[in-house]
Amino acid sequence: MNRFWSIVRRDLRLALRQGMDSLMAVMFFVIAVVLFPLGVGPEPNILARIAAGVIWVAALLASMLSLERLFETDFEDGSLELLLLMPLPLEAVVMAKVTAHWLTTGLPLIVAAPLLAVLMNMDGDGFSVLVLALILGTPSLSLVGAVGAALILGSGRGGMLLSLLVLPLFIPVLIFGVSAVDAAISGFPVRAQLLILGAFLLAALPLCPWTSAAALRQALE
Amino acid sequence: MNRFWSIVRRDLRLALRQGMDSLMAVMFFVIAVVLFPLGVGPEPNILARIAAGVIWVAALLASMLSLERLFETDFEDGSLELLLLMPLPLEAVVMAKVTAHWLTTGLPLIVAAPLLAVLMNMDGDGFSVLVLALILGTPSLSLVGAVGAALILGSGRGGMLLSLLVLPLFIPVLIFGVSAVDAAISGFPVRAQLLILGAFLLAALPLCPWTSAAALRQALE
Amino acid sequence: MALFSGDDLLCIRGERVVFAALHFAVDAGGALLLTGANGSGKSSLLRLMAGLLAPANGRIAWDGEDTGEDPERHKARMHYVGHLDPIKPVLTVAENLRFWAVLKTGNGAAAGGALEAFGIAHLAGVPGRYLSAGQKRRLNLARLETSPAALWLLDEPTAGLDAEAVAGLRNAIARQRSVGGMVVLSTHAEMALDGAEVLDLGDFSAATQMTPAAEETP
Amino acid sequence: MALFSGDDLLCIRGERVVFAALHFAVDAGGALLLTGANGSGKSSLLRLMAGLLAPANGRIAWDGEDTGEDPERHKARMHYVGHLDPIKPVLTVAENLRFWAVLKTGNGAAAGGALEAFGIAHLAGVPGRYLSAGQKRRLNLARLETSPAALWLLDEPTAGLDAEAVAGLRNAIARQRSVGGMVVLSTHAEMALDGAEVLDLGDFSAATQMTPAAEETP
Amino acid sequence: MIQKFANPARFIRLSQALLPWMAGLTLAFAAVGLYLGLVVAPADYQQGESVRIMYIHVPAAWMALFCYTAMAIAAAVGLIWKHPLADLAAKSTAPIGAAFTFLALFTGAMWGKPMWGTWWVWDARLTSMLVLFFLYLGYIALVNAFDNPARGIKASSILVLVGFVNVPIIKFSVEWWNTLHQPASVLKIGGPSIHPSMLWPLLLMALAFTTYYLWVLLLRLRGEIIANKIRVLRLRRVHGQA
Ligand code: HEM
Ligand SMILES: Nc1ncnc2c1ncn2[C@@H]1O[C@H](COP(=O)(O)OP(=O)(O)OP(=O)(O)O)[C@@H](O)[C@H]1O
Ligand SMILES: Nc1ncnc2c1ncn2[C@@H]1O[C@H](COP(=O)(O)OP(=O)(O)OP(=O)(O)O)[C@@H](O)[C@H]1O
Ligand SMILES: [Mg+2]
Ligand SMILES: [Mg+2]
Repeated sequence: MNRFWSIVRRDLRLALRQGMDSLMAVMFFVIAVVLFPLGVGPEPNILARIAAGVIWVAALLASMLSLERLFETDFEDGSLELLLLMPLPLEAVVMAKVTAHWLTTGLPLIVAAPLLAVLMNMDGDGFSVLVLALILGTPSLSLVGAVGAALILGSGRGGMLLSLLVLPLFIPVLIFGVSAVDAAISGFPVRAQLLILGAFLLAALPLCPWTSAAALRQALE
Repeated sequence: MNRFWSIVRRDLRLALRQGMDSLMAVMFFVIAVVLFPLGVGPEPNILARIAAGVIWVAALLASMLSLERLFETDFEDGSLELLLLMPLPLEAVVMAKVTAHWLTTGLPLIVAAPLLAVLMNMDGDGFSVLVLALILGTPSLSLVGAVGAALILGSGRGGMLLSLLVLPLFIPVLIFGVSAVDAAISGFPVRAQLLILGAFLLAALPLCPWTSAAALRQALE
Repeated sequence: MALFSGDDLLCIRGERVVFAALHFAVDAGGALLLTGANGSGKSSLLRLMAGLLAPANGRIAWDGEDTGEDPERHKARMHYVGHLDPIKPVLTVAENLRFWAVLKTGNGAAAGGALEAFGIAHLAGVPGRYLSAGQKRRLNLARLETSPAALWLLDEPTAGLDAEAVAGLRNAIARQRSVGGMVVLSTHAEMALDGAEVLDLGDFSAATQMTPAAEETP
Repeated sequence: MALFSGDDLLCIRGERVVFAALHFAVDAGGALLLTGANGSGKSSLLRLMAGLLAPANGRIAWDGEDTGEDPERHKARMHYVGHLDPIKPVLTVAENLRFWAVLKTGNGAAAGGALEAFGIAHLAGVPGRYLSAGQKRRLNLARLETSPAALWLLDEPTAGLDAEAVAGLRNAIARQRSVGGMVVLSTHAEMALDGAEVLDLGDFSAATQMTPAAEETP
Repeated sequence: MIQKFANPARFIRLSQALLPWMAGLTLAFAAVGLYLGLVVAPADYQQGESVRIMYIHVPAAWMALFCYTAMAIAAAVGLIWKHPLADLAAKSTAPIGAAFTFLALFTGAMWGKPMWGTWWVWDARLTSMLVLFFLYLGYIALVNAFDNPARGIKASSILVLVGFVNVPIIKFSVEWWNTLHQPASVLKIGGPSIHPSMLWPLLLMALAFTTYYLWVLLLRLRGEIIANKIRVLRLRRVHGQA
C-alpha cells in the first residue's frame, strides 16, 4: 500500500508542478463547450435542448485527450520499464496512475460542469443529476481510456489513434449519462440510469487495470 | 525549391508509410460528429439545425489534434535542430511541413464533410458552400495551428496545451464558416463570408510561418 | 552449481534471430562482461535476464529455479539500469531518487548516501531538467546504492560518464561483489574488472547458426 | 589569425552560469578536443558554435566575421552531430541519409559512398526501426561524408560505437583535416588525434568565478 | 492438431488445395442466388423492385457481425495459445469484415432513400452498425500503427477482445437511447414472415458471402505468410546472415 500511494503522490506532484496540467483538461472542456454557442447560434431553447449532450461529449473528449499521456512520458524516459521491475504488481501501478489521473482531471471536470450547464441554459432540475452522473461516469472513462493509452504506447501517434480506439467504447457512458440528465429535466426517475453507470464502473474497476497491465507488458517487450 | 519539395515529399512519405496516419484525422472527425446525435438525440430537425456548427467544431478539433505532432517527432529525435542548421530558411521548413500536413489531413477532411452532412440531415443547399468554406478555412487552421504546435514543443503536454492556445484563435474561422453554410441554407448570399475566410488565409500565409519559425528557434535553445 | 544461469537461449527481435544457443552462468560474487559489435544483442540479453523480454527458447534460472516462475521474487532481488535514465524533469534529484527507493524497499531512507557515492550530493535540490547527460546517468546509477540486491544488470553504465564517475562505479561494483552480489554489464569501453568473465555476443549471432525456429516464425 | 574562434564567451543555462570568459581558436586543418566532467558545458559550447544557442556574452567569429551576422552562410559550411540521432523509423537507411544530403547540398548523389565509409552499406535497404543504438550512431555520422564542410562539430561521437566504428570515425577525421577542414569534438573516452588542442571546460566553470549574472538571476 | 496447422509451410499447401473450391463455390452460390433473387423472386407489393437490395444487404450485415466474432475468437486463440496463424487470421479478417460492414451500411442507405425518404436515420440498429464499423477501423488503425508488426497484432488482439465485450453493451445502450427519444414506428421493417421465394435466394447469397469470406481469408493469409517470409529473408541477408 505504501508503494501504491507513493506512485499516486508522485503523479499528483508531477501534475501540480508541471504548471497547470490538471487545469488544462478543465479548460479544454470549457472551451469545447463554449464553441457551441458560437457554432450553433445563441437561441436559448436550442442550447438548452442540446446542453446535456454537448457537456457530456466535451467531457468525453477532454478525458480522452488528457489520457493520451497517461503512460507515454513514463514509457519514453524508461520509468515504465523500471516500474514493471519493481516488486509490486503492474495492475497496482495502473490503478495508482488512474487514480492520480482521475483526481487531477475527472474531479475538476465535475466541479466545472454546473457552470457550463448555466452557460448552456440547461434547466435547473438537471444540475444535481449531471454532477452525480459525472461522478459515476468519469472514473469509467479514465479506466477504459487507460487500456487505450496502454495499447497505443510506442506507436508515436497519440491522440488521434487513441480517440479512434476509445471513443466508440465511451458511447454507453455517454448515452446513459445524457439520458439521466434528460430524464431529470423531464421529471422522470433517474435511478435506472445511475445504477447502470454504477454497474459499468464496478465492471471496469477490476477488468481495465488487468487489461492495461497486459497491454503494457506487450509494449515493453 | 528543390529543398522545399524534398521536405514535403519526406513528410508525405512518412504519413503514408505510417499506416493510416492521414486517415486518422478524418476518422476522428467522423467519430466526433457521430457522438452528437448520440448525445443530443436522433430527432432529424434538431440535428439539421445544429449540423453546420457540429461539423465545423469537429473539423476544428480534428485539425487541432493532428497538428499536435507536426513538429514533435522531429523535435524529439533531433531532426528539428538539424533542419534548423540546414541552408534554407526555417520559414520555408515550416511552410513545407504545413503543406504536407494539409495535404494529408485537411484534404481528406473536406472529402468526408458531405458524408457527415448527410448523417446530420443537413439541408442539401448547404453542401457545396460547406465544402467551399472548408477549402478556404482548413489551410488557415493548419497555419495557425502550426504556431501553436511550435509553441508547445518540449512542454511534454501535447494536445491539452495546444487546444488552449489554438482553439481561441480558430474561433473566427468557425464563426464565418458556419455562417456561410447557414446563409446558403436560408438562401442568402454567401460571398461576404467566403471573402472573409479568404482574407484570413491570405493574412495567415505570411504571418504564421514567420511566427512558427521564431517559436521553433526558442524551443531549440 | 552457478547461482544465476541461462541455458540454450534464443532471442528473436524484429522477426530476426539476434542470438541462439547462448549459455551463461554467474556465481555469487562473480561478474559477467557482455561485449560485441553494435547490434549483436547485448541490450537484448540484459532485458532477457531482467524478465522484460521472454526468451523464444531456453530458460533462465536462479539457483536452479526458473526465474519466470516467480517474477515478483526475481524483481525483488535485482537492480536494472537500462539505456534510458528514468528521471522526471520537474522533480528534484533527491525526489527522483527517493521515489525509486520507496518503490523498491517500501521506504526511502538510504537515498542520501547514494547521491554521495556518485558525486552528485551537491545537486540534491536541483530539478531533473537542469542535469547534463552524464549527471542524469549518475543519478540513475545512484539507485544501485539505495538498497542491497543480489543481482545488478547494467547496460552500458559508463556511457556519458567522466573518468571520476567511472571510478566511482568501479568502486560500487567491487563493494557489491565483495558482499557476494553479482554484476552483469555490457560495455564498449575497456572495463577492467578483476576475475570478470567475458561473454562475446558475436559468438552467438545467428550468422553462424541456422535454427529451425527462425524459419518457422511467420 | 585563427579561422574559427570564440572570444570571452559566457553561457547561461537553466538560470545558471555554465562557463564564463571562455576563449577558443581553431585553424584550418586543426582539431579541438573538448573535455571536462559531466555538466561542465561541452554540449553547450558545441551548440553555441553551431548557432543553436546564442552566447550571453562574447562573440564567435569565422575569419574575423561574427557568425551570427550571416547565419545562412555559417550553416552551409558546417556539419553538426548532436547527442540525438535524427533517424525516421519508417524510412530506410538510404532514404534517411539521402534526405539530409539533399537538404544540405541540393542533391543526394554522394549518399552511397558515405554508408560505405561507416560500414553500414549492407543496411541500406533496412528501415530505421531495426537499427541498434550503435548502428543509428553510425548512420548519423555518415552524414559527414555526404558533402564537404569546412567545420565539423561532433558531440560525443564515439558514444555507443564499437572499436571498428571508432577507427572509421578516426579515419574520416584525418581525411577531413588533411584537406584543411576543422573538427571540434567532445569526448569522455581518450581519443588520440595528432596535433589536437585540448580545451578542458572545467577551467571555465562558474565554480571558480562568480559573475553578477549568476547572482542576479532569480 | 493445432501444431499441425501452425506450420505455415503446411498451411500454404493446404490452402493451395482449398482455394479453387472456395472460388468455385462462391461463384456457383452467387450465380444461383442472384438469378433467383433478381429474376425469379417477385417484387414486393409495397417496396417494389428496390426490395432486391435485400439480397446483398442482409447477408452483408450478417457477415459483418460474423467476422467480428471470428476475429475475437482468433485473437483469443492467438493470445492464449500463441498460435501465429490465429494472429494472422484476426489481422486478415479485419479488412474483410470492415468491407462487409461498409457494404451493409451503403446498401442500407441506398435502400433507405426510396423506403424512408432519407439516406440515414439514427435508429438503434443503424447506429450500432456504424459503431461496429468504427471498431473495425480502430482495429485496422492499431494493427498498422507500429513499426514492429508483431507488436501491432498483439495490441490489436487485446483491443478486439475489449471491443467484443463492449459490442452487446453498446447495442443495448443504443437501443435504450433510441426508444427513449423516438417511437420505432417509422422504422418497422417488413415482417418476420418471409416467403420462400425470397428466403431461398437470401440463404444462397448468405452462403456465397461466407465462402467468399473464406476464399479471401485464405488469399490474405497466404499473402501475409509470404510477406513475412520475404521480410525475414531480406533482414537476414541485410544483417549478413544469409
Ligand atoms: C444504413 C442503413 C441500414 C443498416 C446499417 C442496416 C443494418 C442491418 C443489420 C445489421 C441487419 C442484420 C440484423 C440481424 O440479422 O440481426 C439488417 C437486416 C435487415 N435490414 Fe437493414 N440496415 C439498413 C437499412 C435498411 C433498409 C432501408 C431496409 C429496408 C426498408 C432494411 C431492411 C432489412 C431487412 C429486411 C433485414 C433482415 C431482417 C431480419 O433478418 O430480421 N435495412 N440490417
Ligand atoms: N525494439 C526492437 N525491435 C526490433 N528489433 C530490435 C529492437 N531493438 C533492437 N533490435 C534489433 O536487435 C538486435 C540487437 O539489438 P541490441 O540493442 O540488443 O544490440 P546491442 O548489442 O545492445 O547493440 P549496441 O551496442 O548498438 O547497443 C539489433 O540487430 C537490432 O536491430
Ligand atoms: N536544456 C537545459 N536547460 C537548462 N540547463 C541545462 C540544459 N541542458 C544542460 N543544462 C545545464 O548546463 C550545464 C552544462 O550542460 P552540458 O550538457 O553542456 O554539459 P556536458 O559537458 O555536455 O555534460 P555531459 O558530459 O554530461 O554531457 C549542466 O550543468 C546542466 O545542468
Ligand atoms: Mg545496446
Ligand atoms: Mg553533453
